[in-house]
Amino acid sequence: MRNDLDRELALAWLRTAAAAVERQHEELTALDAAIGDGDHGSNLRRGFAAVVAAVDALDADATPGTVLGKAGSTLISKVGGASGPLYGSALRVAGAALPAPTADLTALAEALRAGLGAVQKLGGAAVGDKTMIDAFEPAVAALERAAFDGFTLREASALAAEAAEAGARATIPLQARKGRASYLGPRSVGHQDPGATSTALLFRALAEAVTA
Amino acid sequence: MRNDLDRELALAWLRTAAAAVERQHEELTALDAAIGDGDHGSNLRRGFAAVVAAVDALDADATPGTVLGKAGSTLISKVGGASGPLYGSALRVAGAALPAPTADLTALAEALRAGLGAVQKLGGAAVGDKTMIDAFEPAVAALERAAFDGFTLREASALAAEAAEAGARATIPLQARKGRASYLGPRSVGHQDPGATSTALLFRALAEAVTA
Amino acid sequence: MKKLINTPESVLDDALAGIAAAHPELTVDRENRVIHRADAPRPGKVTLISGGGSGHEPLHGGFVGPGMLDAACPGEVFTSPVPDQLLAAVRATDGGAGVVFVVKNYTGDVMNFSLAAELAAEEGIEVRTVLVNDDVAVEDSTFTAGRRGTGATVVVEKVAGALAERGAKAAEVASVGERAVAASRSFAVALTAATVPAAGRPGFDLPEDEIEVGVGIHGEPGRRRAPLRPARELVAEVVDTILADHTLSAGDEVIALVNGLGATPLLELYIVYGEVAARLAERGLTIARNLVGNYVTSLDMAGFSLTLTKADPELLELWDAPVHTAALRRG
Amino acid sequence: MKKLINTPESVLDDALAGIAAAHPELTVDRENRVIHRADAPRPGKVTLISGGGSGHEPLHGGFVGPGMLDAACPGEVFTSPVPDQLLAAVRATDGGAGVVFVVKNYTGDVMNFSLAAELAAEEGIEVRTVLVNDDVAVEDSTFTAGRRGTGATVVVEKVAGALAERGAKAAEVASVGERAVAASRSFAVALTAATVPAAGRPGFDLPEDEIEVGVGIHGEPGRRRAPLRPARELVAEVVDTILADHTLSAGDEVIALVNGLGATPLLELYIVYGEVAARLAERGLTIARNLVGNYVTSLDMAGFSLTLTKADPELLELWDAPVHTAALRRG
Ligand SMILES: Nc1ncnc2c1ncn2[C@@H]1O[C@H](COP(=O)(O)OP(=O)(O)O)[C@@H](O)[C@H]1O
Ligand SMILES: Nc1ncnc2c1ncn2[C@@H]1O[C@H](COP(=O)(O)OP(=O)(O)O)[C@@H](O)[C@H]1O
Ligand SMILES: [Mg+2]
Ligand SMILES: [Mg+2]
Ligand SMILES: [Mg+2]
Ligand SMILES: [Mg+2]
Repeated sequence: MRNDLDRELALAWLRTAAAAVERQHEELTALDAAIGDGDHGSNLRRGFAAVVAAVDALDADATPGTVLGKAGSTLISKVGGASGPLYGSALRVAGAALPAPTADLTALAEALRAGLGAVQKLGGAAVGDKTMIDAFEPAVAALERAAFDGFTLREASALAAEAAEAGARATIPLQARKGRASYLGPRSVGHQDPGATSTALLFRALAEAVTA
Repeated sequence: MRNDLDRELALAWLRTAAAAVERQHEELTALDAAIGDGDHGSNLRRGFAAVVAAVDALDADATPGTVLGKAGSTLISKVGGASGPLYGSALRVAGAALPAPTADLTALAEALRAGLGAVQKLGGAAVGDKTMIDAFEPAVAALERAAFDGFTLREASALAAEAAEAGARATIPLQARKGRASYLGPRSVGHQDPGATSTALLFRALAEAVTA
Repeated sequence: MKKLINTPESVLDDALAGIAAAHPELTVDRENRVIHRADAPRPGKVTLISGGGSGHEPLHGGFVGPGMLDAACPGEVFTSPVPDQLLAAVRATDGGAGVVFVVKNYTGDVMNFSLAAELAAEEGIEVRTVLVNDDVAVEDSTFTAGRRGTGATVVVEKVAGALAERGAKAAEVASVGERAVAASRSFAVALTAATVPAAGRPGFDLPEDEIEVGVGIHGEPGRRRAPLRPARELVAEVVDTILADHTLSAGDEVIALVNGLGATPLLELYIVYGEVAARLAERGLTIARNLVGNYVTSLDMAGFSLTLTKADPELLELWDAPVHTAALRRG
Repeated sequence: MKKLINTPESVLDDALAGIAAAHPELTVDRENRVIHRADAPRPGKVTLISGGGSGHEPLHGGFVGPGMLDAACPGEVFTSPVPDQLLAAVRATDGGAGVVFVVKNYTGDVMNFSLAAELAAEEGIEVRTVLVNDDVAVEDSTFTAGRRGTGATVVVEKVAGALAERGAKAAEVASVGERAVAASRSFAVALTAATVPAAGRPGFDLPEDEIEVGVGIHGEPGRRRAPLRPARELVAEVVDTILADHTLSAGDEVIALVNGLGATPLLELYIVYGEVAARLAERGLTIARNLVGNYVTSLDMAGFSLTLTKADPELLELWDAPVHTAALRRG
């Protein structure tokens, strides 16, 4: 088990994420059908299949940042919709912040904070708007706290996954203010946001990859 | 109770028929939906509503032939489809054969035989083709037999109605060879022909009008 | 039943009101239920008239205009027009050069148009009739009412209309129409049933995984029920069924019409067209011209029909001729 | 799910194959998923490009051609196109006079088009964007992603395309597009839900006697559920909702688009149009131009949308200008 993010862990994270998306795309699509347009699962499925192919083709000396950056640009060019540019930019910006062959927990948390910043800049959403931000923000905050408290990457990523999952669940009672769900007004209440759900899935994939 | 067809009985027949169509149009349409195009009930409903209005507007000295003829031309100009020209021509030709103020059973049977002939000429169908002919022919034959045997109009029209109803039921096992139902080939078997069913309804209306 | 209507009884009148409002370039005689060119009658021009039950829009009203029909007579839903209506159309558009009726082969249509032709003859107007019977799903035998008229009607109205526009004689117009009929075959597949407004429920029940093969355009079930399959396989069956009945050989050119039955999205029709093109290419046939869209519909039925017309230089030239109607415009 | 498709994954590629086969007058770059005019690039002409998720056909591919779009980029079903795809369209059609994007206002579309504009800028190509947001069902506030772009897109593409065809400058083309947006409002009602192929089931359940009022074009439910009513009453609500948000007064002229959402027969759309015309006449408004048909669809959704664009002489003149595309032709 590793305590740093290296190329291998970055690859394992993306592969684990792709497998989880493949397993759960129908569930994500069903969530999106309820308050969006019913494509979130297929969007991410198409995207992560392309991501796995793209990062597999990278050189053996790629940095974790290169791997994540490649994943990001692949998502941007393959997914479309809202989630493609958002997740794509997040990973691209996070990747750009990880130039070294390995990154410790603090560096990872910083990079993901930068990625979250890219999502916020592009989409203009804040916590509570019922978007992926509602899972992303608490997950990054959990990583930062864990780094500050000296936790291991394993502990930190597990805490981040839990925080993301709690954040996703917490979108249920919210009324959406961004994205398609906002068109529904009060009718968006009572449904879990698909993007927040997939964000939780991505942080859970990180925790699993770290443990594996 | 009358033993001759006069203007009043002709009017009563058409009004009784119109009321029966109004009551049973959904059933006729359902039969037509099964093996045709689902409009037979609404076709006749529209047609007989117009017939009642048209014959009501006739002069008080109209002959029964004028009444039936007017009903026939009204059906032709209001119904469309197969049943409009067929029923319309039948009544027009039958009407033309009834120039006198009253007609006895023999004259009525002859007029309806002529009307049946018009249907056969226009549509080219024979008994057993699963059309209105399968009810029309036995009904006319029953009238003719009854006239020959010296029955009353009341008895004769009841026999004709029964014969028409039996003829309509007998279309169930047949495979259609004319009209839309023929498109279904063997799949037309097992359904009662809508036109034969409405023919039975028209002869039942005659029997009821005679009795009333 | 879910429909954008006022009442089942007023469907045709309400639609005619909308057509009249939407198309100032047409004259809509709502009383007689005739849609005709505003510039009718055109002296010396053969008059091309068609009509049939409503529920097949844009057929026939959408094809009234320069280069195609002079008049269309819409009947009640799935019910042929009545003779009076057709006679009113003849009177409104007859330019003294003769009248040609385009009639889809259904018992009711044939009878009503022929009664109308008799009435016109009594007024001294000679009417010729082109009978369209392109649907290979129906066996053309004494055991049926003959083949139904379906998608080929558009081809017939287009080429006959183009020839009439050029001042051809009535016999020539009728004859090119008959040639188009003889050169055309169609076949249709339904994914769902149609609901006639007055009936209020679908004409047949179809399970989620089944289709009707060989349907007509009046909501009647087809020749048989079959499992739903990928577009490629469905198209293969449709193409092969048509070709088995067509006098087409490798190297021939066709006009291909992939027609939606009313509730099928254009996205799917293009998928179907792609498969049709691929299958015909395998058979060595070239699609010289095509139409993809809703042209001869069956109310809210989902599904498609394919019409293949064997092309020749004259038919292609008439097909390409200018036309200005609500549903077909070029030139 | 009953659809004429091969697999849910191949819907877009298979449809593009069909579009390529059906329209030799267009170039279909199946690799990059770009449909563009075969005569592109046209030096000196401003390039008008649009795109969006598939499932809205004929939008946008059906509007590519002289007088309208230079290129269209179809995304996956209900998913905006990706920046690379849009950049490929820019590269294929840029004639050196500037590029104008027509973008329907959805978060995904806005982001992908703006990323593409950045990429184009890096290549020295300046891109202007016209954002279409005509749907009054959505409150235009900070509590939403803003109004959706729906039926008005056709109007914007038509008038901007006509102006671009005449050699206007990019700023002028974008500005007339923006004017058309500002002059347009739309509202839609759904009778049934749409089924996204990859999802396999309808986006929402709707009882036989209920409709969704204020839907968009992506299968999402509307603002509220309501009982099904006669067309006249539904249209009254739709017209009144639009007028309440529109700067129209008695005597004004409008362009009216009665648009089918995919599974609604033309017969019903004409009934709706007749009611729209009557309602607007009551309000003293004149319909100067109209379209009735399937233009901006939502897969197999039954229902309609109404778009009213306040007309002025310039917009009408551009509306009437010649256009030669698969879905709109005149002149
Ligand atoms: N402005 C935004 N900021 C952050 N996240 C957003 C924004 N808009 C949408 N999202 C996220 O994107 C998700 C939808 O993604 P997806 O379905 O793939 O795209 P689309 O909405 O274009 O169909 C939403 O559930 C939400 O979490
Ligand atoms: N050639 C024919 N001869 C006699 N009756 C016929 C013929 N064709 C059809 N019919 C009768 O017409 C009936 C259908 O009438 P209708 O539904 O009103 O007309 P359409 O078939 O045009 O919709 C059939 O049930 C049949 O009894
Ligand atoms: Mg979505
Ligand atoms: Mg019928
Ligand atoms: Mg009928
Ligand atoms: Mg989407």
